[in-house]
Amino acid sequence: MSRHEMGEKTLLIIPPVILIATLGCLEFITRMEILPSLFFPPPTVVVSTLYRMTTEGALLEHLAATVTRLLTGFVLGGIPGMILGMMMGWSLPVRRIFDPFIAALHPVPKISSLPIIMIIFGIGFVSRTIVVAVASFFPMLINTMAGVRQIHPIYFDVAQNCGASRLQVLRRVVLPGATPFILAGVRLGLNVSLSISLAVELLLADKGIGTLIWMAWQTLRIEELYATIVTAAAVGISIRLFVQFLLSRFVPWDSKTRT
Amino acid sequence: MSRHEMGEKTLLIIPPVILIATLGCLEFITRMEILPSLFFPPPTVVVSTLYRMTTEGALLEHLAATVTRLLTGFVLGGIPGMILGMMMGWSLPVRRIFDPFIAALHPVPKISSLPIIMIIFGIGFVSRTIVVAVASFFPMLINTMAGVRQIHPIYFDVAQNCGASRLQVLRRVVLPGATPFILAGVRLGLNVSLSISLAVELLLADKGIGTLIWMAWQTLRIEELYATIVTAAAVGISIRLFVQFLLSRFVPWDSKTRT
Amino acid sequence: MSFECRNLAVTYKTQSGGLEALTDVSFTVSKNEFVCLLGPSGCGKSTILKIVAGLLDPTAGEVIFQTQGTNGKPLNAMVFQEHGVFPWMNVLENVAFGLEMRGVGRQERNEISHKFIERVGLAHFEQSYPHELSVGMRQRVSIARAFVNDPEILLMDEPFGSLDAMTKLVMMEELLRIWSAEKKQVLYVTHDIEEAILLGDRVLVMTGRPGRIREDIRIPLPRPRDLRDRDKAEIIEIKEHIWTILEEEVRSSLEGSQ
Amino acid sequence: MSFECRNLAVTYKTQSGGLEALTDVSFTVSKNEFVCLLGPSGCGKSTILKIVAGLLDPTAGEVIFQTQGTNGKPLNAMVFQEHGVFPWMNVLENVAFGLEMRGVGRQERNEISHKFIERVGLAHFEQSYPHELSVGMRQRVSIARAFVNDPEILLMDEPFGSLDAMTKLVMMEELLRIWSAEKKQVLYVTHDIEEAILLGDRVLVMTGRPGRIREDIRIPLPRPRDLRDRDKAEIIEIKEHIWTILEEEVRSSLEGSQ
Amino acid sequence: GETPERTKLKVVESPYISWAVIHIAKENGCFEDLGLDIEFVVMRGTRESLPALAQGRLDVVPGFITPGYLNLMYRGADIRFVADKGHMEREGCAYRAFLAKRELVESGRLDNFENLRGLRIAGERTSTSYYSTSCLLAKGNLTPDDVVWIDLPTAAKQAALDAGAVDIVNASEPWITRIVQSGAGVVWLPAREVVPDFQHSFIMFGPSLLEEDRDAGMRFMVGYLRGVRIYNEGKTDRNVLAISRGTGLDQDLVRDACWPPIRETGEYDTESLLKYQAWATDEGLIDGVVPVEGFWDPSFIEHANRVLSEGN
Ligand SMILES: Nc1ncnc2c1ncn2[C@@H]1O[C@H](COP(=O)(O)OP(=O)(O)OP(=O)(O)O)[C@@H](O)[C@H]1O
Ligand SMILES: Nc1ncnc2c1ncn2[C@@H]1O[C@H](COP(=O)(O)OP(=O)(O)OP(=O)(O)O)[C@@H](O)[C@H]1O
Ligand SMILES: [Mg+2]
Ligand SMILES: [Mg+2]
Repeated sequence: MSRHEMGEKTLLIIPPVILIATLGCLEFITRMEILPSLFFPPPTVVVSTLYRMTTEGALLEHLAATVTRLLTGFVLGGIPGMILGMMMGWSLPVRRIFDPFIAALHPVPKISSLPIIMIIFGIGFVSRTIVVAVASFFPMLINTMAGVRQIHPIYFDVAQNCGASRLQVLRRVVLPGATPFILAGVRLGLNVSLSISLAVELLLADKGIGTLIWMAWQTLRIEELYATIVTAAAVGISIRLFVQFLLSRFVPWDSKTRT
Repeated sequence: MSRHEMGEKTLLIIPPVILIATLGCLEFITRMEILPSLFFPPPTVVVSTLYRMTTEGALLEHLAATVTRLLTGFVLGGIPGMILGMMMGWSLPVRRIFDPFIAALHPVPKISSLPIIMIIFGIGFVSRTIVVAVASFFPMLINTMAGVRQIHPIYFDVAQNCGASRLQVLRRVVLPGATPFILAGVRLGLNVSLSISLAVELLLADKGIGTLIWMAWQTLRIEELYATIVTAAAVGISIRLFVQFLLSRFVPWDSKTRT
Repeated sequence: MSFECRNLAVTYKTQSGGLEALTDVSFTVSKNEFVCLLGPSGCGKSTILKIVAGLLDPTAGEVIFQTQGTNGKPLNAMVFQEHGVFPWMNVLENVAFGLEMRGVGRQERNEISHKFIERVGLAHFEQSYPHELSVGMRQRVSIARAFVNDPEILLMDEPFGSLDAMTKLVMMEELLRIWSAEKKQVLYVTHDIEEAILLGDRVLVMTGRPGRIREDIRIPLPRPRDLRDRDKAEIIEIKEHIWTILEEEVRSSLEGSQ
Repeated sequence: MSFECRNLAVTYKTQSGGLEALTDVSFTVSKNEFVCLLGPSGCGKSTILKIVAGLLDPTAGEVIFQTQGTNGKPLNAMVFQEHGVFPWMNVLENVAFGLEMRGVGRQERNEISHKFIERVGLAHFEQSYPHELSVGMRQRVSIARAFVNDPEILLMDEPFGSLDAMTKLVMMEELLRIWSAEKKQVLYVTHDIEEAILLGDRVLVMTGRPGRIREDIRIPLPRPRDLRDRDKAEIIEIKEHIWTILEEEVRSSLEGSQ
Repeated sequence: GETPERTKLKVVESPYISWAVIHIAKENGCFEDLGLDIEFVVMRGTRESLPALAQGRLDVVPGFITPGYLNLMYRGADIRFVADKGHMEREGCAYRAFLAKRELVESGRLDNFENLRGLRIAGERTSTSYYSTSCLLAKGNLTPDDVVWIDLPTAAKQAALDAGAVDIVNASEPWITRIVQSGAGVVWLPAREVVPDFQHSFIMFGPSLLEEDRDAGMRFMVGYLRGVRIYNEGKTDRNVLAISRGTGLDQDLVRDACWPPIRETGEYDTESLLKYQAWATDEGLIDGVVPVEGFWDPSFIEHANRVLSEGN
């Protein structure tokens, strides 16, 4: 693969260079009013807005609220998703029984069902967290299931031959064997949960990045909208770094890991 | 795995049995007003509403509109996602360059950015389809990438040794080797695209399941809401059957495929 | 203890109906016996081992075990033909896996494993992951794992196939040492006729697919045997005999395929 | 044509720094030569083959090819020690893969592939997928693939290791037939000393890790050779010589590990 | 007399101009001496608040008309409108209006309602937007089928009008002021001219205040009407500030925008709602017409007005 190992350094520099070039172009285009500046503020304005929102406004507080919601939801939805996914990937009967229900529940619109959920679970924290949790449940489940199914059968044979109990197989074969896909699920799940967190905040919360997005639209301060989107993007980058860290930690055999 | 092969027949019967039992319970609970029937109509009412909406209303027409939107969006987003995912999984430089941008763009809230997209791409079909496309782009990309990375390096060596061109490696090694995860991505992508289609219709369209959901909320005819959710669930089941068909067709070596 | 295979038959499900891999396979492995299994490629040797290990249900027939108290030892341990070394565990963890499953504490299992890792010549590689090993090294990991498991029955599917002649010899000596010291039963699949004769009390020679036991040859060599001394008249005689059978079976299956 | 390895050295990156796998490996394979590579497990044989195949860049040194017009033949074809049979293709597709890559039409490549599939005894399994095959059968798929590719240089990494003695013999005869008819160069890794002597014009014996070429032994047997006639005095003599080297190298590396 | 025991109330708060009274009452402490601990629950849509109100999880929803309320009442839910929170007067500024490009208005094409045929009209898909539009079209003997109806998120209307992608937009404040100030369009027709007196906003109680603790409802209403009085002082600095805080809008924009009129007594125009219901029934949006006593409970404002007039 690494025929002519392109300078590692060069590779790391390219994305920032592209980014800066793009921003430069945008700055030019918007300053020239080629795009309407009402809806497309120059990047420098967005950056200074970001700075203002951080220092004067409570951007970081909002960010903290969103991240808390996101992580709580992800833990509450992703981990059950992973566990059920392991069972479903591992055992044909479990898969046969659960998969139709999973398939049917997956597309139930989460945000639209929120009011119904609020009747059952109240108007507070629980309902808001449930939709976020449900959102990451599915990618975790489906990826874990696919990940377990691709584990070579010989590893199950070896484990059984070594006298592993079902729990041990789960912990020492199913889980590590599916890790690369569980981690892809983590990445997808965290992002979906983030989207749903924002949507929930847009509707209901008085804190969070989603609230800021709503506010930006309502007041038509488009530069604030972009500033919040940049914040969301930063969360996205953190998610990637986190998943990458997990990969390098738990997938030692993927020599191509050091991305 | 199939130690004491549980009767295949038995397994197929279990889900419907569970479903019917659950519906029976719900019927009882709602008829007894243990749950308020105003918001939790008995399943039989939902079924008859479904029947009424199909015969009198234009449920099937709405369904067709949603499915068209969903498939168009998925094709426009999922296929590029798959192709870029194959490149990123395969080549470290490509991954290094694109991954930060993918990570940053992933969490940009799709529905909240719709007005901006409409300013750029106009208020019609294009804008509405772009958000649906973007939604399935990410799961396809991330799953394909993870899928390609788990392909054993020896297959790349064999292909290279057999004189495969880059395109041939892509078609004969990267693509089939990643298929199980691409299909998990298809399942996730179709479901996400469905959600976003519904959300777009909820906001904008005059046809589609999302419109029906909007209407049901607007008039608080909750039985219609449930009927549309059931319709969405049916789409979910179809997605699963479709992916299952693809699996049995394209992953012959997964002997555990016959789910 | 001993075990007996009775009329085993296996038909694999395939797209094109079924593939008859084994038919009417019966044999007994008595207490402390070392039995070798020889046969043309694809005749069902691995299939037999998987059935004895309880990893595959035969389509017909059964395996009967006569055990008397297991002393906490696992019933059997298998060296898989494809190694089956976990890529997510380093060499030490791979070798200690069986002990870990039996709940042996970390310190103790590392000590035991360490000893066997040394014997297979991988002491410098305890912390390495399988993708950093050569094929032969991975095979040795899987051998060490089976030895560490210390089972009553050792099932070995071409355990030394990827090792150079000398390393193979050392491993075989170790195997014989363990076997004679602890009096296990060994069912040993090999492709090397000489190896089978040198190691086994009996050699079972199989037919081509669908596999049956064609001949059950008792090896009259005394123990302990010198694994380097391959030119004894008895050995050569048996070798020739087996060779003839094999030739017949392979020729017919190769021709049948044309 | 011929090729020459000059001062190859490979150091693999590992967690704990680097692992020196090869050091200063130099040898030449001349026109039409059949060269065998022998050495202790883990000494770097597969690494050498991968370098010659152009799949791995050496840390130092280079491989120099002297070619004269390729006639559309690929430069080299490798039989991988781990087979590398694509699970998503059936046997026919796997064997025809190289031809497909070279743009040979379906009909023609199926005809050619079919011929070789028959020769390796898998005619009944053309439509089967690898997971339905035994290990030895998978190895034969990978052999057929290399033969079909019809390269100038054949690189074979223990190509017959998972085959029974008789099938192996048939395959070896086929290999010699192809080699002598088409005058390829062969670089052949094996663990079996006798096999190396019977097949090769030269046998390169390697040291333990880090691997070097310790001895380059010319085999003075005339061609064509009878692969069954293993008891000639020359053979036994060379065999003993190699055995001694191997014993030394393995002992030292096994002891070094303890 | 005696100090009433303190009661917890959950009141929905939304950052819109039509919630102005709530913002003002909150800022001015109108509820403070009433023994009420008010928790303002942020909800930005009716969808989320309605089921919760009907279940008693929320106590007070200041709302904006949708057919859903009426259907719930029709089906027997225990919710009632209890006070005015904004309606359309025949005179005054335009809180909701139809806007068009200046050229289109000046061309005279819009002078005759029949000329609306074939034009592209953008609005939100709320029934109020749709209601006023279909009443508009009815004036030219047209139906919504005779024009091109385009759903747009409010934020995209301005750009769409500017770009000429639509001809007429139906908008409310503060978007009207924004569009006019940006020059993208001008007010062509205030909605009050097609749906005069339309009672679009209200305070609504659920079972908790209608049944279980009417007294708390009475007290809440006192505070609310106090707020209305302050609101009706007009665009005073403190009102502008309160609304600006509650909505996040710039003070200038709040000052420039039209504030919907609210009756000081909280009196509700039941007549206009019956008219609306007739239309909604025709449209199939509601199951049937809810009679006045089914949707309107005047006892709270009656009590509050008594208390307030005694106080003054
Ligand atoms: N999972 C499977 N599905 C279908 N057929 C199978 C399967 N596993 C093995 N077979 C078939 O069963 C036969 C016996 O296979 P087995 O692996 O037992 O052979 P073997 O004697 O171990 O061969 P080798 O010496 O090559 O390892 C083969 O013909 C093979 O094609
Ligand atoms: N990807 C890798 N990363 C790190 N070390 C490696 C890697 N591949 C091989 N090695 C090391 O390089 C050495 C040589 O490996 P190689 O596979 O060439 O040996 P070999 O001679 O083919 O052995 P065998 O006969 O067992 O197949 C071994 O010590 C191995 O641990
Ligand atoms: Mg086998
Ligand atoms: Mg090797």
